[in-house]
Amino acid sequence: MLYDVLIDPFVQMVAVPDFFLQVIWEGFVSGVLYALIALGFVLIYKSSRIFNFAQGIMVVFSALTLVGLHSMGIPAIAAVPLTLLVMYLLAMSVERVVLRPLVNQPDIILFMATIGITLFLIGFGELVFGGENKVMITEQLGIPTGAFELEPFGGFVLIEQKDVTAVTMAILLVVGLLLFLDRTKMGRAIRALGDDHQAALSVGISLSTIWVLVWFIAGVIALVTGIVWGARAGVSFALEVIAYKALPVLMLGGLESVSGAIVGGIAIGILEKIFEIYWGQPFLGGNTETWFPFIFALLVLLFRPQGLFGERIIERI
Amino acid sequence: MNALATDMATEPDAAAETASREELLRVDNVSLSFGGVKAITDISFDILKGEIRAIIGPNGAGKTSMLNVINGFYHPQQGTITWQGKERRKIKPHEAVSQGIARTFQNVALFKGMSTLDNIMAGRATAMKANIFFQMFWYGPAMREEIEHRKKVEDIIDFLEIQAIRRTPVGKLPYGLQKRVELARALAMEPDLLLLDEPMAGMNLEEKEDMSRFILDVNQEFGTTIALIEHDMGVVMDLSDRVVVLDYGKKIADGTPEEVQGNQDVIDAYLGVAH
Amino acid sequence: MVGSASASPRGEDTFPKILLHNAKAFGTRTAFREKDYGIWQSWTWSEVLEEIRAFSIGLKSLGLETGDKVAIVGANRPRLYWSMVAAQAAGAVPVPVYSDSVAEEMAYVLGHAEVKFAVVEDQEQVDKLLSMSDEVPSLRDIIYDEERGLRDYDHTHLHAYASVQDKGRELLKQDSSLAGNWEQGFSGGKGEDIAVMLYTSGTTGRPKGVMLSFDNLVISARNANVFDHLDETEEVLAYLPMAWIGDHVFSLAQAFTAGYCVNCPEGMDTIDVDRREIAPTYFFAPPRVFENLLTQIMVRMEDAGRTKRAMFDYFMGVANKVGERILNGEEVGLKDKMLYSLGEILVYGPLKNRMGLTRMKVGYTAGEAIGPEIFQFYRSLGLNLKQLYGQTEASVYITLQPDGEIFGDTVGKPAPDVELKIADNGEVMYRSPGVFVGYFKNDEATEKTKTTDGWVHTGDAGIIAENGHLKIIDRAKDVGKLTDGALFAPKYIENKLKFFPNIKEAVAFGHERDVVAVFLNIDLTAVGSWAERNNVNYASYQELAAHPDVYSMVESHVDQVNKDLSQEPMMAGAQIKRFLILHKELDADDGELTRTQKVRRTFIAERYDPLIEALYDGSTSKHVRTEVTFEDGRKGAIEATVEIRDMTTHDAGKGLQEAAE
Amino acid sequence: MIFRTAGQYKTSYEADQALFPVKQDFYLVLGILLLGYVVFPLTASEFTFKALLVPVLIYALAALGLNILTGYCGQLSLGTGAFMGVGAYATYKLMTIVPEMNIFAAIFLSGFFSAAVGVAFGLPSLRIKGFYLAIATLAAQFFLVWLFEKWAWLYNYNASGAIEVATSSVFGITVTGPTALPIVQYYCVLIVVTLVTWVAINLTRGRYGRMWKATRDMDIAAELVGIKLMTAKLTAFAVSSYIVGVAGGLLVFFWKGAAEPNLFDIPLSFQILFIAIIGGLGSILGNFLGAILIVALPVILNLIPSTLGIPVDSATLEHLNVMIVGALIIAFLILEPHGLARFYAIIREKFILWPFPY
Repeated sequence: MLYDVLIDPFVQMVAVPDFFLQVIWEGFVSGVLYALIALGFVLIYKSSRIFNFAQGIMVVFSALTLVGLHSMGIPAIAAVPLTLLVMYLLAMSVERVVLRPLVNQPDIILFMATIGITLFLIGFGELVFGGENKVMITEQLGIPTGAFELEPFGGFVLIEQKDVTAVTMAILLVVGLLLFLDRTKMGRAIRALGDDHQAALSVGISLSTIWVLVWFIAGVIALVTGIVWGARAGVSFALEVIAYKALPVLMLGGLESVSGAIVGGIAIGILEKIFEIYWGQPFLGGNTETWFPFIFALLVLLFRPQGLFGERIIERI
Repeated sequence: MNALATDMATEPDAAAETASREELLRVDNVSLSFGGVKAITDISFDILKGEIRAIIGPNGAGKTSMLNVINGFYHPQQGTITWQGKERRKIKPHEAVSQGIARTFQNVALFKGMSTLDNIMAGRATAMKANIFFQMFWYGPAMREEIEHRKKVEDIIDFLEIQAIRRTPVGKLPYGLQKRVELARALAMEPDLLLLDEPMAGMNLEEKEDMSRFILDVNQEFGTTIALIEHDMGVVMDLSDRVVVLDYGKKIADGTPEEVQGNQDVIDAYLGVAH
Repeated sequence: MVGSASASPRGEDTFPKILLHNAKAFGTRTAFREKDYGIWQSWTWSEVLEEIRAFSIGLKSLGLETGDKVAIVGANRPRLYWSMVAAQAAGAVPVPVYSDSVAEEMAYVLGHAEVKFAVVEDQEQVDKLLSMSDEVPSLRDIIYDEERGLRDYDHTHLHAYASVQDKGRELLKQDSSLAGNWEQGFSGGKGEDIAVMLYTSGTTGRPKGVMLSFDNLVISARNANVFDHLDETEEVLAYLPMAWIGDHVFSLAQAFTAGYCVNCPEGMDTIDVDRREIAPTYFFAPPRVFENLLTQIMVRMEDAGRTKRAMFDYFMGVANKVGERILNGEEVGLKDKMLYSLGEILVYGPLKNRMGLTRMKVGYTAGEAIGPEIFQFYRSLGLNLKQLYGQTEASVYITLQPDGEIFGDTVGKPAPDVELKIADNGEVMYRSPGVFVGYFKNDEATEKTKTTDGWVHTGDAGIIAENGHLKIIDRAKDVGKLTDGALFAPKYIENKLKFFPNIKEAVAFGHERDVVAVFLNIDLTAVGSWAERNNVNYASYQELAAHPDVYSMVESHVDQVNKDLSQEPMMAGAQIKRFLILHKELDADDGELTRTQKVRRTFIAERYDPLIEALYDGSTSKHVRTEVTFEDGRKGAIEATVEIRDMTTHDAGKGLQEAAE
Repeated sequence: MIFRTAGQYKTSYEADQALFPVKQDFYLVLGILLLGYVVFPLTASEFTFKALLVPVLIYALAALGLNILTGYCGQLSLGTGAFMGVGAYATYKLMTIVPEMNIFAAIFLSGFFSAAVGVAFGLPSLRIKGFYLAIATLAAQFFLVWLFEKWAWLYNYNASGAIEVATSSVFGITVTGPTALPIVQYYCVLIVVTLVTWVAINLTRGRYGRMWKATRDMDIAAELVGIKLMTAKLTAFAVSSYIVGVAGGLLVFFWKGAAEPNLFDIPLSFQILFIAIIGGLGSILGNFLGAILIVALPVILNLIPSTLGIPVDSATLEHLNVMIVGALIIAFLILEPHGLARFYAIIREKFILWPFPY
């Protein structure tokens, strides 16, 4: 028994390396998406101290909007910018209706407000586009759907082209985002905001502009995530669940660390997949991805309370 | 009547009395650093039973860190602390409280959502033992305990003359009163050693006078030993029996207020800060 | 309510004896409460007996003997009240002293009274007393209640209250007959024995020690209890100085004779809360307390929302119209009655609740004149607030307003057993069981105040109105006569003028002159805001005071006063004939007012002599130059031409003839 | 105005620290109890019991449990639903193993199971704080629900994977199962809720309450006045989870009658959190006010179109409901971030100070 649990899975990993590679690749793809969502969280948290629970629903909402617009007869080429516009309007209204009146309230209140946004978006999305499952307009967007077949170690690994697209898009997005944060005045202001509100204000950009922008960026990230995840799993409110996966990523990587989100996301993606395949399914009846990342992050945090990337906190009084 | 008139409040001979006093706490060669930054370097001094001991020094001299070491909030990398004659192992702050060390804070650290009464009652936490099951039904020992401790707390309220704000949420109190409530909470722990971190910071003259009187009263009525950090030199000179002076984490002088006042290093340290 | 059949049998004539009676009759009723340590610590009558007995025996063991004087110094506390009775039980005489009086005055009082013991509140008082050991050579032992800060003092002649009591208890335990002996000790006490010595603060000269006998206090207290139907169910709040006769009678004499409960507040800064918690049924306060309460109400209502304020104003209007009549038991219309009941729910009830007067059965105010609006405000809320006129020398009660006979300008009818008369010079005189025994060690003053047949000079001038009510008009020595013989009471006229908000100060002249003339000061705030509303521009007080519109306004006020005066038989002859508005405000810096803002009549008369002359020589204006001191201490002078106006007097009312007789 | 406190003085600490030191509060509570125990049972319809009264009570109880942890001790938890599940499954198993057991005993016992699980998942709170802890509680949420699904023993290997409540009776009265009368179930729930609420009030106003609140307001200072943070936090987790577990047991046994694992999933956790926050963190009363609002709102929203005669299909209505609830939550947070309880407290204060504004 002990052998089955502690040794055998590793033996299998080595014995069937192509399958192991396949597992890692699939984990990596989900990990990239987790990282993307976590990035959305981090940006918003950094700039406004809001733990944005609505990030997950924004993924669903953006995908739903895109598909919905297309189903109304708008060509994909036009639907994407239109969806972006919707996300911008959303960012603006969130800033105006929710953030501004609630500024300086305790964290938990803002957190609750984002849950309120979540509910509102669920209701609104379903009302406008209907509650049934939809198919992502993968082809119309020009995303290739074939698969590459690799044969390493004399085995067989299947890599779907839309996954490659997903990873590519994610990487482009992240690189673009990093450049934006690093090179533009606005981006620097956002980063400064995390440390000190005054400093950011001294750059000469109003807080509300920053908030709108950050929420819009979160919206863009959501749309990208929505497209690629939707391409894999269809568009429904079940997608919201993947947003929860970003949470353990945040625990691991820290609420304010961009690199933490990326590394943490990929790590969690791969580890949960490995655990599911080699331990979850054989011993625990499967479907362990729902909780494994949380337990894993929890264990890590117990030994490193500051997370993987946080600095040691000196408590002062 | 003349019999009565002979100076009833005899001023004890301060010097003679300190000499005969027992040592309550001794700090030996303590050093503390945070990630390479030295906060305290090789400091030794003692606190005698029943005295008022001032710790002074310019900003950043390591005074608050010293108090934090004494009450177990920071753990020094080097050095030993001897408490009531026994060398002390590494302890947690709440253990320091049960050993008889209480303190107040430079920036008022009250429980903002609670009333004055509840804040002081919270100071009795270590002394309260009633079982949770009695608590649940507000019955028997739990109720008796609650009343017994309420009486003690009311004594303190009476002592510090804060009856009028008993039910006020502390967040609504003016700063001077918050400081007093904090002192009350510390007294509720019935400490042997009371650490006061700038008890008069930000107070006006009248509040300072009140606070000085309370500190002296605490010292005399309860015999509580007091170690205090204070910037107001007048207050320090008036209140304290002995003064230890820190600068850049090092001890530069130690003695009676008069001795310290005349010490060249001390004068330099303060002048050095001035510009 | 429990009846009061057993409350005041005439049998017990001293407080120690009454205490024994109460401990039997009301054993388990609460006698004293003190808000201390957050709750109302309570003592029943039998517990009070035990406390007093132990302390009294403890005092005796310290050497307290019959006839010794015991000073009582401190704020209202049960233990200090008990000390008085404990001293009485030991045959000694308590001397309560104003605890906040300056050391010099206190030293004089204690020295004059030859106190041997002192029971004090805390360290502060101990220190004060120790510092006067030279002036008070008789003082031997000090007993303190609050032990804080006194630990290191030499305790050969200093004792904690508790330790004295413990000693008493110890002795009681050792000797079972001691309790009996103790009771035996005061059973022979008589009503005419001196119960207490109270020093009157005395505006002039040294304080005088008023000796009051048990009869004085006990009989007066019983009479007052009967008069206002007070019994053992009453609650009073003891918060006024213990050395003041009023507190002594309300919180001790009446409490003992009626058996009601005395509540001591936690401190002066919690008094409002404490009053609300206890909600006294019998309440006394000097006018300033009622004034302050009213001001607080008004200030807070200013900050209330618009609708709430409108509601408040409306219902106060209703109360103003019918409240007093309802209180006096008069008939009012059904609509008003219903509106008033609604107001009771919405406004009056809550107001009384906030002030802690919800349960008040009877309230008194005295000491000085209370503004008629203020007085009426409380009465219109349904509070049975009344005025009384009293003195230390009378054991408080001289006149009282009986229920339902309330007139704002009178202080009521003679209290039970009190005889009243007006002397030729207008001075009020009385004779009653409460009349004091004499001033301690001051026979001369006693003879001056008290006639051989027991009449006492009050020093106040007054008149007895046709309904039998006494009206106080002035200090007797200030009352003068016009050349035609009419009574001239300057303060009375001045007060009438000052009740107008626009008039800040008034100085009336007329003694030994043919007519009455006055100087006026306008109230810069009140008139200033009037000016603002009416677009009257002004740069200074002087300018505003000289404004014709202001003159006309003030003239109408003066006319109103004249009308009022004409209605009063004895006053009709002293109507204001001429007035002027002074070109500067009377100021303490210039010596025109005392530091307590009282007018210095003679000084003003000298300083403004030219103006007085002008008032009486018929001229219509006068140019004057006056030296002033500015706020920064510089001196300067202001010049002005002051207008003088003539007034027409009103025909005297029907009572003129009687008054002239 | 109504609250006239004059003449209410306390001569002992017992009276001063009584449950309702102000008489009017006592009368008010008495009135509410009268309403709950007498008036409602006499007047309410079956629908009212099932759709309003019982849910309000159960949700309020769960929110009360959460409030002890989040509102009083300051530890944010997102796993309430799962802890309710623990209570429900524990009750179910107890009733399976000992069928003759009194259902109340089973529910109160099963609270200990959820308390134990709560403490286990509360252990991280000693090292991690704030949102990190909130995410950690999600670990419990997801893990436990997964467990409810996968561990067949828990649901007695039913083919459906759901637990179904058997009929049981107390003193000969059927209290659970399909044949139990709604009014009986209502009384059962009401009695449990009254009892637990009373206990919760006692705990929060005493030593533990102060420890929790001190930890919430300033944990460092709490530690420095001698409060053991471990004790404070873990007792809060234990008491909170106990109450939440009891609420879970009530939920299944006296209301739903059957439950699938996904009943205890994250939406339930959030619903309870809404109630606690809209009701007011750090308040007992707030849980009831919040529950009334959250339960009644959809019912009322459902009634509006039909009373107005506008034809709306049920799916649209459902979606509208969700949307409006979301918007209302935001609106409430903006209007009164401290919840309905604060709102009540302000009104009460106004009545005490009436006619003064302060």
